[in-house]
Amino acid sequence: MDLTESPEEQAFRAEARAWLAANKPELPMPPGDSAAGFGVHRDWERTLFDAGWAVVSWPREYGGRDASLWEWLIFEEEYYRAGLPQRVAQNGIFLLAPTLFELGTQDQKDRILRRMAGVEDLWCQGWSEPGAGSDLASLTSRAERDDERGGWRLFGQKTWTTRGAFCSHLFGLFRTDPAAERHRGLTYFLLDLDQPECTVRPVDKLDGEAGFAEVFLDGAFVPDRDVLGGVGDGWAVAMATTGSERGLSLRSPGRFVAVVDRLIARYREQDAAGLVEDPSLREEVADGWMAAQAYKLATDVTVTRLAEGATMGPESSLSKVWWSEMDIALHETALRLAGADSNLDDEWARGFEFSLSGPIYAGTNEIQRNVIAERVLGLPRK
Amino acid sequence: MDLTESPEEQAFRAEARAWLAANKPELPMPPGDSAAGFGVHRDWERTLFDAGWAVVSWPREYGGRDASLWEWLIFEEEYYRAGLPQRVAQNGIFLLAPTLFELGTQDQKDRILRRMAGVEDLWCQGWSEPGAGSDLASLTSRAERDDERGGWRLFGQKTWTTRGAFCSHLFGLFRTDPAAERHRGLTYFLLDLDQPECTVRPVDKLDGEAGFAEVFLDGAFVPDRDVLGGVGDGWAVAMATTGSERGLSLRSPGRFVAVVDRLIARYREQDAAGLVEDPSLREEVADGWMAAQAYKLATDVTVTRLAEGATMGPESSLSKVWWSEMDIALHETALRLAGADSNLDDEWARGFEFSLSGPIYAGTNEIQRNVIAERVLGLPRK
Amino acid sequence: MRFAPTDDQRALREAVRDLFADRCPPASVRKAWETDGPAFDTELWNQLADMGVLGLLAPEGAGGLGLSEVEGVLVLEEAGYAGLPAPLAEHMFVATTALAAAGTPGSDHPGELLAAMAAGEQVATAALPGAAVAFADVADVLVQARGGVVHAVRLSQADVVLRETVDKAYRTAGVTWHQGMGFEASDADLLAAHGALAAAAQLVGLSVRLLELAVAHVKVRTQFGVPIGSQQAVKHHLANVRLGIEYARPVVWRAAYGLAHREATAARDCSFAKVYAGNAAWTAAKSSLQCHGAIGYSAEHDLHLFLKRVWALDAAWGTRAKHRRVVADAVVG
Amino acid sequence: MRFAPTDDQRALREAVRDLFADRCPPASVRKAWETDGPAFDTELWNQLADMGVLGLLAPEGAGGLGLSEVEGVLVLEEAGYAGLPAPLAEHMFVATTALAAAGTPGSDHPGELLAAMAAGEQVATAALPGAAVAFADVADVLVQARGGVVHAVRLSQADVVLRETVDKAYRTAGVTWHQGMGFEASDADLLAAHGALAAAAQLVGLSVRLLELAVAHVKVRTQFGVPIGSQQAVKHHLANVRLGIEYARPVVWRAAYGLAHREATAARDCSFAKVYAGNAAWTAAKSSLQCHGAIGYSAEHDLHLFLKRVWALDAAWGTRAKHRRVVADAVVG
Repeated sequence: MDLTESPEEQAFRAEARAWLAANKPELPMPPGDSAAGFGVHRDWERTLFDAGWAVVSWPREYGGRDASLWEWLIFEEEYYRAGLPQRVAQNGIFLLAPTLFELGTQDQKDRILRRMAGVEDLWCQGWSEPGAGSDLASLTSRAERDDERGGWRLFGQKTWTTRGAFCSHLFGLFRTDPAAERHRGLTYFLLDLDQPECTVRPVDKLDGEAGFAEVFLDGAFVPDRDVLGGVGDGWAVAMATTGSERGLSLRSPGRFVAVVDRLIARYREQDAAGLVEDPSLREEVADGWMAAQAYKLATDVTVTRLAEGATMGPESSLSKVWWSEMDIALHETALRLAGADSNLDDEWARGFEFSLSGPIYAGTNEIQRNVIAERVLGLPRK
Repeated sequence: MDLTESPEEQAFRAEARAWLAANKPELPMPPGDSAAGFGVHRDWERTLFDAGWAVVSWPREYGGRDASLWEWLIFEEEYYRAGLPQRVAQNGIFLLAPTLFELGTQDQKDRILRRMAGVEDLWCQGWSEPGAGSDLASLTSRAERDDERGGWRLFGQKTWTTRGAFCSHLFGLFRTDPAAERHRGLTYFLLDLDQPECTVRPVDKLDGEAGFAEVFLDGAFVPDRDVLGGVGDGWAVAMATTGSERGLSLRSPGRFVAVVDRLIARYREQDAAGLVEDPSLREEVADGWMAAQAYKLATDVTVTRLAEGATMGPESSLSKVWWSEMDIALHETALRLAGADSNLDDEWARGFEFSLSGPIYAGTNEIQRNVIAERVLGLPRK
Repeated sequence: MRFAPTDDQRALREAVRDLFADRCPPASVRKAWETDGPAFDTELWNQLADMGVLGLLAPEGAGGLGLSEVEGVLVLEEAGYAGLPAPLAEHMFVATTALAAAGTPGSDHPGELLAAMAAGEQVATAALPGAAVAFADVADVLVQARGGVVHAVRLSQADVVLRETVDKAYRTAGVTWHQGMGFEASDADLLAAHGALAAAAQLVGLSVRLLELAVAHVKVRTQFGVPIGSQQAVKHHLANVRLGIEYARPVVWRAAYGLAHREATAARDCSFAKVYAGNAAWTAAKSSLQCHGAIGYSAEHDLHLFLKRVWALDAAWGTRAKHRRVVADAVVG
Repeated sequence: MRFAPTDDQRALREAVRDLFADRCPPASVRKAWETDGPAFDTELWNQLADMGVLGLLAPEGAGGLGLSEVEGVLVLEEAGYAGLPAPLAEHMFVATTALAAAGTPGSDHPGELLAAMAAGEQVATAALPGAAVAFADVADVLVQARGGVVHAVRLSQADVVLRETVDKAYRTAGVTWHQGMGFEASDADLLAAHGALAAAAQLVGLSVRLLELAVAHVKVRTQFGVPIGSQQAVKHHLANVRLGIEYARPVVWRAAYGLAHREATAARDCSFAKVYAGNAAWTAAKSSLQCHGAIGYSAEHDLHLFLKRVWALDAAWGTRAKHRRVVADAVVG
C-alpha cells in the first residue's frame, strides 16, 4: 500500500487547482437542464476543453492529456471542490466515449471524440422507451435497411433522454433484425438529430426543468459508418457503456466529498448562529462525511485493480447503489438542518430532487441489488 | 369513538390487578424453555387457572369468564404490567384453541379445552418439517389409515417444535392422501405424545435453552375422534390457526407496553447515575414508546372491527411484521443503553435473542410482506 | 370502548371525498401550480361552506356545526388525499379552534369572525409564532398565538413577502404585522397542537394517495414480461408503505380524540401523530416514486404534486425532530 | 498511489487463513464454549508464534517481524473470519504496539516482555481503562494505559472476576490491580485506537464469514420448489451485506495505514473503522440469521458462534455511538 501522491500527481493537482481557481465562471451557475442555463454550461465546458481540462484521461489527440486514472480522480476532486457543477457533456464523455475507445473505428474516433469533448456536438443516450426501462432488452424501436443511401432508417420513440432537448446527437439501441427477440438483433447507432425525421419533445423533470426529452424517430437516417460495433451486436456493445454508467466515471468521489464539505460548512454556520434545532444532526453530518470517505476509499481500491489490468465487473453495481443512496442521505441531512425552511426551493432542495433520481436511472437499485446477488454472490437467477 | 372504559371494564381491571399483585410468583421466573424453569411456569399457570384468569375470554364451562375482547386486552395489559412472562401454555390456548372453538366437535372441546387451560395437557405445534418451513404445503409427514383400531398412524419428522420437549400433546398437519400434492390431502391431527412411537429430541435455541424439539413419529396412533375438521381438510383448518399466530392473540399490546415501561425505567435509572453515554438514546427510548403505543392503538381499531363482527383477514400480517420488528428495536435500544456491557448475558440480552426469532417464526416477515402486498394491496402473485 | 368513526362520521368523510374527487382532481392542483399569483377556487370554497365543512368545528352559535377534532381529522385526511391547494386545515381546524377557545364570552369574543369564517366570507390561515405563513396570498386573516394571546390579523394590513417554495400549490410567506385583534387564549399551546395534528392528518391522506398511485402503476407496468408489481422488491416497498399508514392513522385519530376531550396528554399525542404521519408519508413518497421509476420523476405525472405536499407539510408546524423531542420530554423525561 | 495488499501481504493472509481453516474450525470455537473454565489451544498458539504471527508487529530486536498495522489487520480479518477464541488481537496488535511505543529505549523498555510475547511464552491481553478485560482467564499479562503510562500487569497478581457474557468463547472479566510494570507512553490514545481497529478488522472478517454461511445456505435450501436464494427479498438482504463489507474493509485498511504512518488523523480513522465495521457486521449477523430461518436460530448450527462474536466485538473497545461522536468531533467540530 502506498497512499502518497507522487510528485507528478501533486504537481498535477496544483496545476488543476490553480487553473480552476483562475478560470471558473461565476457560481452558482444556472441549472444546466434549463434552456437558459444550458448555454452557460456549454461555454464553460468549452473553456475547459480549450485549456485541456475537459477530458484529462483521454489521449492528447482527442483533447485530453493522457492522464492516469489517479490523475483523473484528482482532477475530479479539484473540479468539485471548486464548487463546479456536473458536466452537460457527461453522457457523451463518460458513457459513449468509453465504448468508442473500446469498440469504435478509427474514423469514428477521429470524427466524434474531439467534437464531443469540445462540446461542439452534444450527445444524449437513447436507450429507454415507453415500454422498456429496467427491461432494456424489450425495446421495440427499429432500424430499416436503406441500401440506396448506404445506411439505416430509424423508427420509434426513445424517452427519459437526459438533456435530449439540448443535444445534437443521440447514441442508442435499435432493433435491426425484426425477427430476433430481446438481446438479439439489436444494433448500436450514432445518430445526428438535426434531421426533419427527428422530433424532440422536452419533458419537465420533477424539479421543473426540461431535463428529459422524448425523441420521436420517423425514418431518421444513419449512415453505415455510424454503426458502433457490428450490426446485430448492439447488446454487447451497450453493456460496455452500462458498466461506465453505474460505476466509476459517472460519479467520481470528488463530487460527494465536495457535497459533504458544503454540508459541514452549512452545519457550522447554523451552529454558530445557534440555529441547529436538532443536536443529533452533528453526528448525522459526520455520517455523511464517513459515507463519502468510504466511497472514496473503495474507489481507490477499485482504481488500483483497474490500474493493474483488471476490468470493471458486476462490482459496479455496488458503487451505483452506494453513491445513489448516499446522495439522498446527504441531501436529507441538509433538509433536516434547514428544518422549517426545508421546503424552500434552494440549491439543497434542487440537489435533493436530483438525488431522488439516482436509485432509478442507469438501472434501478432493485435491479442492481439483483446483479450483486446473482453476479457477485452467485445466487441463482430464478 | 369512545375511548373510555366502562365501569364494568374498570372493575375488571381493578380485580385483575389486585389478584395478580397478591398472587404472582417470585420474579423473575427461570426461563420457561429450560427444564428447571418449565415446572415453575406450569405451577404458576395452574394457579392462574384455578382462580379463573388463565383464559378470561373463554366460556366459563372451559375455565374462562366469558370476558369480552376488550377485557382480554385489559387482562393482558395487567398481566405484563405485573412483570409476568409469556405463557408456556400459549401454543395451546392461543393457537389450537381458536381452531377448536371454530371447528372442533363438542366432544373434542369437552375433552381438550379445560385440560389445556389448566396445564394438565401441554400442546405444541407440529407444522414445520426439515423440508417445509415457509413453504408449509410441501410437508411430507404422513398418516396411514388403521381401520382395525379406528384411526390413523403417523409417520415422519416435525421440527422447530417450540417447547416440544416439555409438551404432552401435539397438533399438526399430516398427509392422509399420498397421491395429493401441496395443500390437498392434508389432515389436522391431535396427537398424544405419550406413546413409544413418538420420540422427542430437544434442540437448543440460540440462547442456549432447550426451547425447540424435533419430534420423530414412527406409527404413533391417533383415534378418529382426534381428527380436527374433516379428513383432507387440514389446510383450511390450519389456516384458521395461522391468523391467530400472526395476529392479535399471540402478541397482545400489553406485552410491549410493559417492555417499554421497563426500558424507560432503565433509561431513567442510568440517566440519574450519569451513565447514559449517548444522549440520542433518550429519543430512541421515546421511539420505543411510540411504537408500542401505535401498536396498541392499531390493535384497538382491529378489536373494534372484530367486536362488530368482522373477521381477521390478511391484515394480521401487518401486525406480525410490526410487533416482531418493534420487539427487536426495543431490545436494541436496551443494548445500546447498556453500551460496553451490552454483551452481558442478562435479561435484556435474552430478550434480544428471543426477539430475533420474531421475523422468522409464524411465517417469515418476507412472506408476511408478500401477503400484505398480494392480499391487502392486490398486487399480482407472480 | 370503540375506536372507529361512527356512521355519521363516515358519511361526512365520504361526502367530502366525493366533493374533492369531483372538484379537486389533480388537474386543479396543477392549476394552482401554474397560476402566477394567488390561486384559489372560490367556488369549491363556497361549496365547503355550504356543506358546513368550513364551520365544522365552529360553535353552533357562530353558524358552525360544533363538531370535534375527530370529525376534523377525517376531513383533513381527505384534503391531504386530494392535495387540496387551499387553507382548509388552517381555517377550519387551527384558526377556528384557537378563536373558539379564546376571549371572554360576551365581551371580546371573536364570534363575529368565526361566523364569517364558517360562512366562507372570510378566509383564515394560521401559523406558529415567527414561522412562515401558508396561503398568506389567498387568506384574509392570519390567526397566530403570541405570548398567551391569540391574534387575528388582517393580512391586507400586514407585510407579506412570498417565498419560493418547492410545492407551488402550498406557498408560504414571511408575514410581519404590528396590530391585530387580540383575544386571551385559554391555552397557548392549543394552536400549535392543532397545527401539528392538522398536518399529520393530511400527511396520512397523502400517504394513502401515494400508495394508491403506486399500486395502480405497478399492476399495469410490465417489464421482463410480468407486471413489476409481481416483483418481490416492489411488493415489499409497498407493503412497508401500507404498514406506515396502518400504524399512523390510529395515532392521528387518538390525538384528535384527546383534543376533543381536553386530555392533559393531547399536545404530546399531537406531536406523536406528526412524527408518525411524517414518517409514513416520506416512506410513501420515496417508495411510490421508486416504484414509478422515471415516469414518476416527470413533472407531467401527477405523482410529484403529492410528493411535494408531503415535503411541505412535513416541514410545517414543527419538524419531526422537534416533535420527537416533545414526546421524549413527556414520556422519558 | 496503490491501495491494495502487496503480494507478500496476500501470502501472509493466505497462510493465516489456511492455518485457521485447519486448526480453528467451528468445532474448535464450540469447544471453547463448552469448556468450563479457561479454554486455550496452546498448540495453535505455538504455531502462530512459529509463523511469526504473534510477533508480527514486535520490533525485530525483540524477535518480532517488525511489520505494520496493515499486515496486522489482514491477519485479524482472518481471526474474525475463524471466530478464533484466543486473544490474538489483544496480544499481537494492541499490547505489542502499546509496549513497543512505550518506555525509554535502553532503560525501562519492555523489550524482554515483548520478546516473550513474540515467542508465545507470555500471553498478553489488553483493555481500555476501567473496561472489562477479554481473555483475562487465559492471559498472563494485561496491558492497559492509565494517565499517560502503559502498564503491564501480571494477571496472577490481580483480582479477576469473570463475567457471564453472551459469547462464551469471548469471556470478559472485571480486573482490579494495584501494581504493574509502568512504561511511559508516547501517545496515551494509541492503545485505544489500536483496540478499536483490531475489533473492526475482526468484525469485517466476521461479516465475510456470516455472508458466506448465508450464501451457502440459500443456494441449497429449497422452498416453494426453488432455492430460497432465488427470491428477491433474500437477494437484497445479502446484497446489502455485501455492500456493507465493500465499504467497510477499505476503511479498516486506511486506518491501519494511518497508524503505520503515524498520521495525525489515525485515531479518527480507527473510530471511523469501528463504526463502519460494526454496522457491516450487525447487518451481516441479522440478515444471515434471517436468511437461515429457524435452523440458524438453533444452537446446533454454527451461525450463532459468529453472530455472538459480532455482539461481543461491537461492544468492545468503545461502542459505535462513542466512535461516531469521535468522528463528529474531528470532522464537524
